[in-house]
Parts: sequence; structure tokens; C-alpha cells
Amino acid sequence: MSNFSSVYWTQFIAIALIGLGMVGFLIRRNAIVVLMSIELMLNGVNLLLIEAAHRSGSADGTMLVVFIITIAAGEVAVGLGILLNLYRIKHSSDTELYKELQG
Amino acid sequence: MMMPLLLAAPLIGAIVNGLILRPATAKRAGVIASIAALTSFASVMVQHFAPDAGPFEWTWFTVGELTVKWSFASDPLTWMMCAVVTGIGSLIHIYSIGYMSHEHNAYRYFAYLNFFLFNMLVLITSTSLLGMFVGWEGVGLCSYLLIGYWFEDINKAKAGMKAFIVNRIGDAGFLIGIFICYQLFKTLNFAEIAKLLDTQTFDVRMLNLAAFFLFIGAMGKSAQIPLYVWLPDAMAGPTPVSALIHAATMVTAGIYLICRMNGLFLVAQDTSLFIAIIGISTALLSALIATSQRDIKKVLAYSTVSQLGLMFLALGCGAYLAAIFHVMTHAFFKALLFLGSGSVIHACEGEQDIWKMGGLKKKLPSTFLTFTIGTIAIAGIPPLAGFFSKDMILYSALTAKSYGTTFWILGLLVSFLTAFYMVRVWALTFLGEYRGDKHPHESPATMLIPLYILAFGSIVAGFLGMPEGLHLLPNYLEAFLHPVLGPLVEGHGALSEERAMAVATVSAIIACSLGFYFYSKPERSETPGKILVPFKTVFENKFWVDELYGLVIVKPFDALCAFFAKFFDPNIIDGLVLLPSKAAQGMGSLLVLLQTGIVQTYLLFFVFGLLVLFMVLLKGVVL
Amino acid sequence: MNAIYEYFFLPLSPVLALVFAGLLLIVLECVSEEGLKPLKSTVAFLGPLISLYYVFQLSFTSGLAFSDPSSLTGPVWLVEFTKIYKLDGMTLNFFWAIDVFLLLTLLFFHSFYEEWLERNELLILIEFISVGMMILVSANDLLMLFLGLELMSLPTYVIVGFRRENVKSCEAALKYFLFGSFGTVLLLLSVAILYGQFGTLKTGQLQFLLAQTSNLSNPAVLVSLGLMLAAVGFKIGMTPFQMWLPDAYEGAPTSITGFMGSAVKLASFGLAIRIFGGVFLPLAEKWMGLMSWFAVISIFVGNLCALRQKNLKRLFAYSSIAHAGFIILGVAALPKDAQSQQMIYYYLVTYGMMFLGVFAFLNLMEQNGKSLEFSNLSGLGFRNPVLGIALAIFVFSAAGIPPTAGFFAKYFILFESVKTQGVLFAVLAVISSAMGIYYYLKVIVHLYMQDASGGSKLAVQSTSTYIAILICAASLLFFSIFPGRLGVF
Amino acid sequence: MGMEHLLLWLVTLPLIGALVCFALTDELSKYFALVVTLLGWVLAFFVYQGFDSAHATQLQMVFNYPWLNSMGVSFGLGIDGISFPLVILTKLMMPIAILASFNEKKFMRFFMSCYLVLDSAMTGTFLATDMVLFYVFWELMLIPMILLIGVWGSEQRVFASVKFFIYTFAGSMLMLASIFYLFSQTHVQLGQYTGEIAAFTKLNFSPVEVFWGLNAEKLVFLGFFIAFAIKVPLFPLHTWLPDAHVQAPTGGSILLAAVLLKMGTYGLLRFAIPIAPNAFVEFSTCVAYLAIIGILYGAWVAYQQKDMKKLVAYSSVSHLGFCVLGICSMNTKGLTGSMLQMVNHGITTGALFLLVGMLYERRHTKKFEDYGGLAAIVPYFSILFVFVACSSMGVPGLNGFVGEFLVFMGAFEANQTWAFVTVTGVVFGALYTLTMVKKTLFGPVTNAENRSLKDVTLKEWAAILPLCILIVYLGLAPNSFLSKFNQSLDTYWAETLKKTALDAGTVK
Repeated sequence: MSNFSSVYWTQFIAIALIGLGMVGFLIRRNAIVVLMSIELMLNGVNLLLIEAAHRSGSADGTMLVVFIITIAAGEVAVGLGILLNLYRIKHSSDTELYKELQG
Repeated sequence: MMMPLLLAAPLIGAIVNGLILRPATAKRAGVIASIAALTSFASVMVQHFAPDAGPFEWTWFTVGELTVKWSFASDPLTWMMCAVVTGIGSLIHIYSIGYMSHEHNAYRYFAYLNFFLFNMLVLITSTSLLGMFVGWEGVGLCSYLLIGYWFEDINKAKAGMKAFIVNRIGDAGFLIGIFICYQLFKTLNFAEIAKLLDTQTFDVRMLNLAAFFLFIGAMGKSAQIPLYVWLPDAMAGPTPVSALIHAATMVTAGIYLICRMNGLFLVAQDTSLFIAIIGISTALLSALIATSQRDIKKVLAYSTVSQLGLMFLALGCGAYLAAIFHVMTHAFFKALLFLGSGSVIHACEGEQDIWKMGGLKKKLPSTFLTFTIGTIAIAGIPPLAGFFSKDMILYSALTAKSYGTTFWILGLLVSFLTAFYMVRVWALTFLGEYRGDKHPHESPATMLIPLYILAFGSIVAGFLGMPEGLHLLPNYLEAFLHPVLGPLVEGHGALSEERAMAVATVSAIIACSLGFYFYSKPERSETPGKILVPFKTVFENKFWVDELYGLVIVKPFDALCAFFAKFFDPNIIDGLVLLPSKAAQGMGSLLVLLQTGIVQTYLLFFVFGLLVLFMVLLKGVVL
Repeated sequence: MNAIYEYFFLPLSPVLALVFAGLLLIVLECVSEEGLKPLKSTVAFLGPLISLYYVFQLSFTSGLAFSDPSSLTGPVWLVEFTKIYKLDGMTLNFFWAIDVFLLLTLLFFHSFYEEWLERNELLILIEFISVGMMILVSANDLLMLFLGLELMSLPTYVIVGFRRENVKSCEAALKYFLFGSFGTVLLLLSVAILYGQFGTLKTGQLQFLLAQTSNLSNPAVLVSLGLMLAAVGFKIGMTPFQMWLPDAYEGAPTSITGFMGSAVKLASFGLAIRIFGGVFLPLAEKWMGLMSWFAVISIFVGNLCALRQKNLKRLFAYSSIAHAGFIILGVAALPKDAQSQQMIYYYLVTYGMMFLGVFAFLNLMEQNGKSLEFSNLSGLGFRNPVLGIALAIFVFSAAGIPPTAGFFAKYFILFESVKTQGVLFAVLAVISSAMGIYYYLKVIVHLYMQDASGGSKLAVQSTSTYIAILICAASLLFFSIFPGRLGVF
Repeated sequence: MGMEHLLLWLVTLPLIGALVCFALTDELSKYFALVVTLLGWVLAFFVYQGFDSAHATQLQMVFNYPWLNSMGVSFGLGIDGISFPLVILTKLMMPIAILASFNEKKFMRFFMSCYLVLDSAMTGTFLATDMVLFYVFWELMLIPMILLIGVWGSEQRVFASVKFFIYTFAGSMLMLASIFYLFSQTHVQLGQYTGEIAAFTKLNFSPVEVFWGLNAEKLVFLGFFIAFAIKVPLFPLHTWLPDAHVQAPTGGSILLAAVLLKMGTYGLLRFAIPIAPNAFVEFSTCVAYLAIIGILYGAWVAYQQKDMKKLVAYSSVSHLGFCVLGICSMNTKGLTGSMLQMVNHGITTGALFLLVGMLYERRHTKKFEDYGGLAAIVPYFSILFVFVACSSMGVPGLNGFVGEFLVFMGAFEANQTWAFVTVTGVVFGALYTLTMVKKTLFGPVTNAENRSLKDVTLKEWAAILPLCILIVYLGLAPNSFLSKFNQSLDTYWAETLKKTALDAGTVK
């Protein structure tokens, strides 16, 4: 098993990444930044997975990471498509503006 | 075989008249009704000579160990009451043919009259308390229908309703009496109750309670102190109705009930005392009111109430025979007086105020003759019927166990007043000049024949129950009713029977002459009013009893019901019930506010939920 | 060779049928000929029909051949495949339901096919969403689970925002997308932590390992349980993760919402059963009570919010939250009583039929140019008698009034909850559904009791929507009389 | 036709009729519905004959069909002493209600099919021997009823039908909770899930307090009791009845009064008391007081009503109060009285609503001030009106009296103060009934339209005559009808109170 320090460091960085992504996701009003923060969180999770795969030696983890990266790309494509639509209508990517559906 | 015919005849008469034939003219309807009444009278007579074997009965309903039957049988007391009811009933039917001749659909009147006769017979002939109760309410219903016969006038309909409601209050008491009797004796049959009372001993308090509630029923039906207010208003009905129902038959039902249950009332001493007190006070009160009434029928109505008071006095003192004897004689002369006043009213085209009559002696000779006989009989002048029966009551009051003499003195005062106001009415209607603007004429024959028969009855009826003391005639009535009512109680009072009779006769004669003196001459007729001015207004306004009832009971009750109906039910109860739905709507609108539409706030709730989740999950482990 | 057929093609046949239909549609799309429109819709129909055929064929074959993969001798990838693809009674039931819902939705699309003419990739997306659902439901491995989930979710975000020119549709797509991706992140995080702890992604092994050691006090496992609860909670619309649902359902085009409410909800609960009926089964004491409380709260929130709604679409969105609450009660009863899975399935199918039917009706109203307000419903009961009765059946089934299957669905779920967790949750659920009865009644009131003279008869352009609505209504009555037919008893 | 299929036909015949009614034209559906309900009379006659009064306590003509067998729920129908009179009453009142609604203007097809569905639901509720089946019919009954009130009612029909529905539905939700608890107990105590009502009565409850000092048995009893008290309507929960009656069409309010109100008392006798006897014994005194308040309060509020139908509705509250009081006195007399009162109230109030409906059809108003002095104009109508009013007042010799008298006897036996207070109810009863008669029939003819009123038509005679015959028949000779099922009433208390602490000895 790798020594004590490296295990903690990678997990610490991964959790930091996820934390940052979540904060950006919740605070920032600009839709594109929100998309970026989702990607950030996904990469954080990838880091965790790779570290776990390395530790346990089984390949499942890395396989999952590869899938995650590809699907994240698809996700971003869809996300940007939706944002583009909204931008064409409201000429702004501020999520506060979109509150037609409420009550 | 006679019993089913006795009951069926009036019922069939009612159905034929009321539902099937509905004859156009009063004459045809009247004839059918009278035939029905006469057949039942004939069957009563036949019944006497060829009595049926057992009771005519079939089961009504059985519940657990309680089986209730419709059963009708006849014993001397029932026979006598049936004879009085059907006899006088048929006479009144014949009389009404004439009286109702100008009514357009009179079949309704005759159908109700027959139906009343049927119910009265059911009341008298049934052998169980519950059977009697059926007749009891049926009779109340018929009196409601008959009083409100001319329903176009709303006051008459209201009078009918008042009669029924007040009777219903009495019936409620009667019902409780039935329940207590059932609880005590486990049966409702009169014969069995009488046997049980002789053999076993029961808790006296319960017996008194049962007697008390049965008396409340009697009070309602026979118009005693608290529940008498309906009888004067019942005069709104046609006069033959007042004659039949409110003089001869229905009002005596209460007395019949107590006589039928005499075993119970003998044992329940303090209730009997209570009955005597109520009886004498009703008699006194109504006699005083009768002295200053303007309407001829109102006078007779109050006189009936006071005579009934006397009968209850007799019952209270245990003299059941005296009460029944007075019922019989009273039926004759009171029916006669009512029918007489009916023919007077008929003659004066509906005028009922005695101050607008007078001098009818010349115009209505036969009515005058029969009315005079009736007045003398009710005043208690020997040898007519009223004297003997009233005297028997007074003597029995004298010899009663407690307060004998006070009852006797008050009874004497009542008979004095009775004589006084009867002569007043007699004089004001028949003597002097005619004060009204109508032109009265003598009534047709169909109305006069019953008057003559009743007049003859009023004379002869007295001889049936002559007291032994006079040893002129044996006391047939006492012999006849002995098995049912038990021995005549031989008490000893302050005076012997003969001397009491003499005092009563003297007071009656004084009262008549006083009445005659004042009211025969028009100028002198005002003086008694002036002498007792303060009392006159009190008597005239019937001691304001109706207004008192209205104020104390009717108005607050209406107000309470209105409060419930208009405010309490729709607002309070409905409000309370609709509260949860309003609360739900309110909460709903609060929750909806959370959906602001902004994605960020949604995500905040999402993360907040996540934190709550972690807190709960990790509570045991980490936190 | 026949081993591959027997262990790969046969079990996967229902999924493959849809995949081929999708691919064929893509090919047809490239050709882009005017004349091919009817061909494309037939191909779209054929997909689920063939898949249904295979599902029936599979359900009749004697015990599923590869229940024990160890006996298999064949290429390595085949052995691996049998481990990650789980074909049991439940998957077949779910396949059957997904195909039926897909067919009904296609019937509704077929009616206003012209409107989608120029952009008929909608059919392709719908086919692939169904494929995603099937994979999700039949996944025996967290990776497959994640793949199925994403294959289902991404195209759904697209079809929700399908009306590009309509702001509401785009806004709904945005909200759904953001929530969806956040949910996926949480799911992956939970999977990562599990993988970190136990080093495997197979659900069977995970369940075995979780049951072994005393994991009730292991913080990492509990955190992953929490995250999974949130991710699944978002997908099935459980409070407090359901804020997106009303906006998404209202914004999306009506028939798409119909499909989302029925099929996507079905697949999400398939996910919930796989996870909480499978992986986290040993940790039952931890999440059972919690889930029941969340379920009851979502019933209250769903019913109470629906009381104030004016727009019919949003009203039924909230009512779907309330229904989700009931199903979650069933999920919470899973650990103690395996039969609860059939009850959940019965509820999902009847609820799906009701939801599809109602939204088909609303779609019809929209086509007739009427806004989805209560007032437009007035007097319809007598102008279109058959449609009126169908809507009445849907509403009574949603309210849980006996003659319809809705009542029995609620009854079975509450019966399970009483059996496993005592009367408390059942009583709360019953009281809240009593509170929520008012808005269903408002529909009946407007349908039959208000006779707005002005209203016109609902013109039904195509018979296929009419038939679809009748099928839904008839099925609700059929399932109430013969609940056995749903493979439940 | 075999005996056991008789009950199945009794329930399904009207249902099939309802479906057929849909297809017919408006004119035809009226007569078809009448034929179906008259067929119902024939079936009811067979049931009357087939019912063996010797062992009225056991379920007879049992029909069973496995429905949800894994849950132990079967489609079970059966009839015994308690449900027998009420089923006969339902089948009797149906054709009369349909006759009363012949000249309805709009959507006659739906109108008739609603009636037929209601008929099958009511019969099913009385006949169900399985708890879930009872609940299904109990809820099914609501739909046609709210449609009847909501679609064909008068002005504020929507508010009345919504209130009626939510009121009853909320009540039945509580009952559903109790049913669930009992169901789970059947598994614990009897080994397997069963819906049979007989099995439920064998359950016994743990005395442990659940909350507010109410143990399990009391809670189950309350769940049932509140649902049935709403239906009865017992005093505080009665406000839905006047609204429902005023707005309902004539046929609807006849059925509402004659049959739907009896569901409450029937439910008490069939479910609440046998399943939780200890709780009933404990609550019986306060239930009796509620009933007594209901009797007096109903009469007082009825006395001041301006609207005819509202008066009759409050009179139903008062009459049903008698039934509940009869049940609470826990002795044979009270119970027989209450059962008779249920049947008699059904017939009398049905007839009363029929008459009020006749007036409404002619003058389209239910207010008293629009009527007055009708006795002179429509003699036959007024004879019927007075006749039915007498029966409703409880004049002896007509059917109202027998039931009331027995309830009084039972109440007197159980607790004398109850009888003393309730007897005054008789007086108030007479008061409001006679006020109604006075305001409509007597007094001068106030407004002109009344002069041109037609008297009772042939169709109306056909509807009212059977009721009048029954009023007289049940008044004079109720024994032939009573003897059919009184065996089950005599043994009812001994059987149900066996489980309670107080030995059966003290209960007569």
C-alpha cells in the first residue's frame, strides 16, 4: 500500500476540487461558469476514482473514469446547446433572468 | 262479534265519506256518518245483553319478552263510557247535518267526526295502556283536524296546532308513565296490572311516580291547570265539534284513564292528593274566568274546565264512582248547552257575543226551553241530573281523608259560581230585547230533536246514581260499576250526606236568583261588573295566562331556535368544519411561495436537503 | 457460437431491437427525403413492437439460462457481460412497461407529426432514451448503471428544450439540466467513495461486502448512502430535491411531459429499486425511516401546493410529486418485504397510464387552441362524453377512488407500509391524500357541473390520440378488476 | 337461479343496466331504468322469501369469488339479520326515486345511469362480507351521488356536492387507517391476511396506551365511528346534510335520506361495535348524549327553517338521532326500535321528499312564503301531506311510532334520564312538522300562482301509493316483517359484548 501521505494528499485535492466546484455551482450567476464548476466537480470525482483504483489495483475505477470523461463532454455539449438557445432569446446568460416558471 | 262492529262502523263511515264517495251535499255525507254512529251505538246496546266471549285481538309486535297486542274487550266501565260516547255522538252527528247544511264540502267534516268516534272507541275499549295511548293520540289528531276545519282562517289553524302541541306535552308524560308501569309490572294490560297490585307490594315511591306521569297525560287531555289553555281556543272549531269533543267525550278521557288505573291511584296517596288540589284549583280558576266572558262558547268552555276540575277533585279523593257519574251527567247537559248555543249562533248567523243577543225567548222557543233545562241541570237544582252527581262529588270531597272540609267548601263555592254564570248567560241571551242587528229564526227539526232528547237525558240521568241515603231509588250505577271501580268508600265528614245536599241546593238557589236578578233587566246587568271592577278585568283577560305562557315559554323558545338555525349552525359548526380546508389552502399558498423560479434557490434547497440528510445519517456515528 | 447467441443476443434482444430502430432512423435521417416521413414513423413504431415480442418470448423461456455465469465457458467478454447484465422478473416487467409507454407516446406524437416535421430527430431521441432506461433497469454494475442513467438523461434534457423559440421550454431544459448534472455528480461521488472503500463496482459484491463488516458506523459508507439518497431523490422527485420538477414538467411540451412523467419516472424508480433494494439493502435500518419521512413530506408538499394551482399542467406536476411520495413509501418497505417490489411496479404502471392519459388530454386541449386553465374545461363532460369519462377515470384514479386502479395501487402500497413500518406513515399519507382530494374534485366540477355555454367541442384531429387515451382509461379499469394481470399476484 | 347467485345479481343487475342506459336515448333510458329497478323489486322479493328467519344471525346466500387472494381479499356477498331490512329498503326506494325524477330536462341518460350505479353501490355496501369490498362500494357510492347533486341540483349545487364529497371522503380516510391496522393485526393474530369481517371481530387489542390515553382498540373504534357518525349524521358532523338535501334533485334526496343515512348506523352495527366492543361500551354514554342533542337540536333548528327541504333534512338529523340512541342503549328493545326506525324513517322521509318534490316541480321554489292555503286548491295532495306528516311525527297506528316507542323503552331501560329528555323530542317533533303543514296547507292563499296548481298526477300516485300502504302496514302489523330478522337482533348484544369485561348477564 502506498505510504501514508500520498493517500491523503490525492483525496484532499479531490475533495477540494469538488468543494470548489460546488461553491462555484451554487454562487455564480453566470450559466457558463456554472457549467465549468460542474466539470470541476466531475474531475474531482475522477481523481478520487483513480486514486481508489490505484490503491485497490482493480481496473474498474479507471474504466469508469474514461466513461465519465466522455459523458462529461456530451453533457457539456448539451448544456451549451441549451445555453445558446437561452442566450438567443434573452441575450444574457444570467440564470436569475429565467424565472418565468414559478408558483 | 259486537266489538269489531263497534269499532269498524265509524272507521268505515270515515273512509266512505272521506276518501271513496266524498258526497257533494252535507245532507248525504251527514246521513252516512250518522248511520255509522248509530250502528256503533246499537252494537253497544247489543253488547250489553249478549257480551262477547274473550277480547278481540291480534299481535302488534313482539320484541324479546315484550309482546304487545291490539286487544279490545268490554267490561262495565268500558260499556258505560261507550254508551255515553256513541249515544251522544250519534245525536251530535244528526245535529250537525242541520248545522253544516250550508258548508260546501262537508264530507271532510263528517269523515273527521267519524274518525274521531273510532279513535275514542279504540281509547276506551283497548285493554292495554299502549292500546289506549294509540286512541289517545288519534283523538288528539282528530281534534286538531276538526278545530282547524275552517283552515282558510290562519288563527283557527293555529288554534288547532296549539291544541295538538299541548296535548302532545301531556302525551309525553303519559309515555313516561307507560315506561315506569312496564318497568314495575312487566306488563301493560289493565287486568294484569290490577291483579299484580292486589297480590304484590311495590315500592311506593315508584308507584307515585308512575301515577304522577299518568296524571300529566290526563292533565293534557282533560285540560287541567298548566295544560288547559288549549280548550278555550279550541272553540274556534264548529260548535257540534266543541259539543262532542270538548264537552262530552275527549276531555273525559283523562278521567277514564285514572278510573281504569284506580288500583294504582288508590295506593299512590300523595299523587291523589296532588290530583285533588289541581282539580279544585282548576275548577275555581275557570269558574271565576267564566263569570265575565263575552263569548257564549268561551263561557261554556271554561265551565267545562271547571266541571272537569270537580271530577278530578272526586278522583283525588278516591271517589271514582262519583267522577264517572258526573262524567255521564255532565256529558248530557253540557252537550245540550253547547248544541243549544250552536242553534243560537246558527240562528244569529255566527254572532257569538252574548251582549249582542237577548230576547231570543220569543224567536227560538224550543231552543230556549231546552237551554233552560240544561242551565237548571248544570246549576245543580234538584231533581235534575247535575244536582245528584255534583252532590256525590262534594260529599266524597267532604269525607276525604285529608283537607276534606276545605275541599268541600271550595267545591261549594265553585258550584255557586257555576250556577251564577250559567244563569247570567241564560238571561243575557234569552231575556230582555234583542240587541243584535241580525234577524234570528228557529233552527230546523234535525237540530231540535237531539236537543229534546238531551234535555230528557239531563232530567233522567240523575236518577241512575241516587245516593242510598234518599232511599228513593237503588244506586244502579254503583251496583253496575262495583266490580270495576271497587266499593264506595264510606268516610265520615263534618256533615251527614243529607245535610250536605241541603246546603248545596240552598247555595244553588241563591246563586240562580242573584244571577237572574242582575241580568234579567238590561240596566241592572252592568252593576256586577261595577261592583267587582278590579276583578272583572282580571277575569276578562283570563288572568293573562296565555300572555304569560307566550312570554315565558313561546318567545324564548322561538328566539333560541332562531339563534341555532340562523347563527349557530351555519357559522359556528360549519365554520369549525371548514377550518381544516382553509388551513390546507393557506399552507398550500405558503409552500408555493418557495417555488421562486430561480434555479439558484432551488439548488440551495437541494444542498440544504443534502446537509439535513447527512446530519441525520451521521448523527450516531460522527456528530 | 450459439453460446454468444444464447447468452448475449437473446437476453439483450429487447434492448437491441430499440437500438437498431434508432440506428435505422439515424440512417434514414441522413437520406432526408420528403417521402420517407411515413417510413420513419413505422420504423419508430417497429422498434418497441419487436422489443415487446422479444420480452414475451424471454418471459416464456424456462428459467433464465445464465442465472449462474460460472458454468459458462466462452470468450472472456461474454463471461464479464453476464456479470453486469441482470435479467430477472423485475427487468422483464420494466422492459414491458417501458415499451408500452414508448408505444403510447409515439401514438401521441403521431397525431401532430406535421408540427415536428422538419426536426424529426425527436423519434431518434425517444428511442435512445428508452434504450437508456432499459440499460439502467437491467444494470448489475454501477458503471452500467451510470451509463444507462446518462444515456437516459442527456437526450431528455434535449427533448425538454425541444421548442427552441419558446422561453419556457428552454428555461425548463436549463433547470432540468443543471439539477440533472448535479445529481449525476453526487451519484458518481457516492460510487467513488464506495469504490474507494470496497474496490469493486459490482452491485452483488458490494451488497455482500456491505453486509459483512459493521458498516453501520463507517462514516464513508454513510456519506455515500446520503449522496446516493440525494441523487436518486432528485431523479424520482422526492422532497426536498423536487423543486425542479414542477418547472420542468410545466415548461416541457405537453406530450414530452407525459413521457417524462410516466416512462422516466418508471426508470428512476427502477434505479431506486436497484440501489436501495440491492446495494444498500444491508443498511436498511439507516435509511428506511428517513425515506418514509421524506415520502410523507413529499405527499404533503405535493398535495398542498397542488391546491393553489390554476394551470392544469403544473397541477398534475405537483400531483406527480404526491404520487412519487406514495411509491417511495413502497421503496422504504422493500428491505422488510420483497413483495413490495411488485406493489411498486403496479403503482408505477397505473400511475404512468393515468399520467400519459391526462397529458394526452391536455395535449388535445392545446391543439384546439385552449389554454390549460380550469375554465376551459367547463362543460366538456357533456360535449365530448367519451373523452369526459376518460378524464374522469384518470382523475378518480389519481385521487384514489375505488372503482379505478389508482385506489388499489395506493391501497397495496399503504398495506405494505403498514406491514413493515406500522400504521404511522400510512395514517399520515391517508390524511394528506384526503386533504389533496379537493383539486381532483375541481376538475370533475368543471368537467360536469359548470356548463359554460360558450365552450366548443374538442376537435380530435387524429384517431390515434383518441385510441391512446381510451387504452389508458380502459387499462385503469382493467387493472382494478384483474390486478393479477400485471404479474403482481 | 341458485340462491347464492341471487345476491350477485342483486348487485350487478343495476350496474349492467347503467351501462345499457348510456347507449339508449333520453326518452327510452327513463323507462329502461324503471324496468331495471322493478326487476330489482322482483329480486328483493326472492331474497325476502329465501331469507330463513330461524337462523338470521348467520350469513345466508353467501357468494364468494377470490379476488386478491394474496391479500386474503375476496369478492364476498352475504346477507344476515342486520343487512336484510336495509337491502329490502334500498331495493324498495329505487323505482320510487326514478319515478320521482321522470321529468328532468337535461342529460336524462346520464341521470338514469347515475341512479343505477348508485343502486348497485348501495346494495353492494350492505351485502359485502369482506372489509375491502365494503370500502370499495362505500367509496363507489360517492361518485354517482356527487354527480346527482352537482349536475342536476339547483343553484349552489357545486358547493353542496363538493362539501358532501370531502366530508364523507375525509371520514372514510380515517376508516381506511383503521382497516389497515386491523389488516396487519389479522396476520399477527390469525396467521394469514384475511378481509373477512367475521375474522376481524375475533381480533383482540393490546391495552397499551398509544397517545392521549387512547389504546389501540379505542383508536380503531374512533376511526370507524367518525366515518359512520358523519354518514348518520350525528350532531356536530351534520352540516353537510341540509346543503346536500336542498341542492339535490328530488330522486337524489329521496335516496340520500332513505338509504345513504342508514349506511352510518348499519356501519356502527356491522363494524364499529363488534370489532371494538370495549371501546364502544366506554364511549356509549357520550355517543348517546350526542344522539340526544342531535334529536333536540335537529328539531329546534328544523322549526325555524324558511326552506322546506332544509326542514325535512334537519328532521332526518332528529330521526336518525333516535336510531343511534337505540343502539347506545345496548338492549334488544333499543336495537329493534332503532332498526325499525331506520326502515320507517326511510319510507316516511322518502314520501315527504316526494311530496316536496311535487311542489318543487310545479312552482320551482322551496321557500315556505311562496306557499300557503294549498289545502283548498289541491285536496288530494294535502291529504297525503297531512298523512305523511302524521307518520313523521310518530302518531301511533302509523309506522313512525313503533320504532320511536321501542327506542324510548330501550333508552328508559338503559338510563332513565335519557328517556325523560328524549320524550320532549316528541313534542318538538310535532311542533316543526305541524309548522310545516300550517305554512304550506293552511291559512289564506297568499300568491296567485298557487291557484292554478294541478293536483297529484297518475305518475305521482304510482310513486307515493306503495309508500302510504307501507306506512299503514308497518304501523299496524310490523310483526310479520320484524319476525323475519328479530332473531339476530335478540342475540346481537349477547354475542358482541361477549368479549367485553362486563359479562353478558347485565345486558338484556
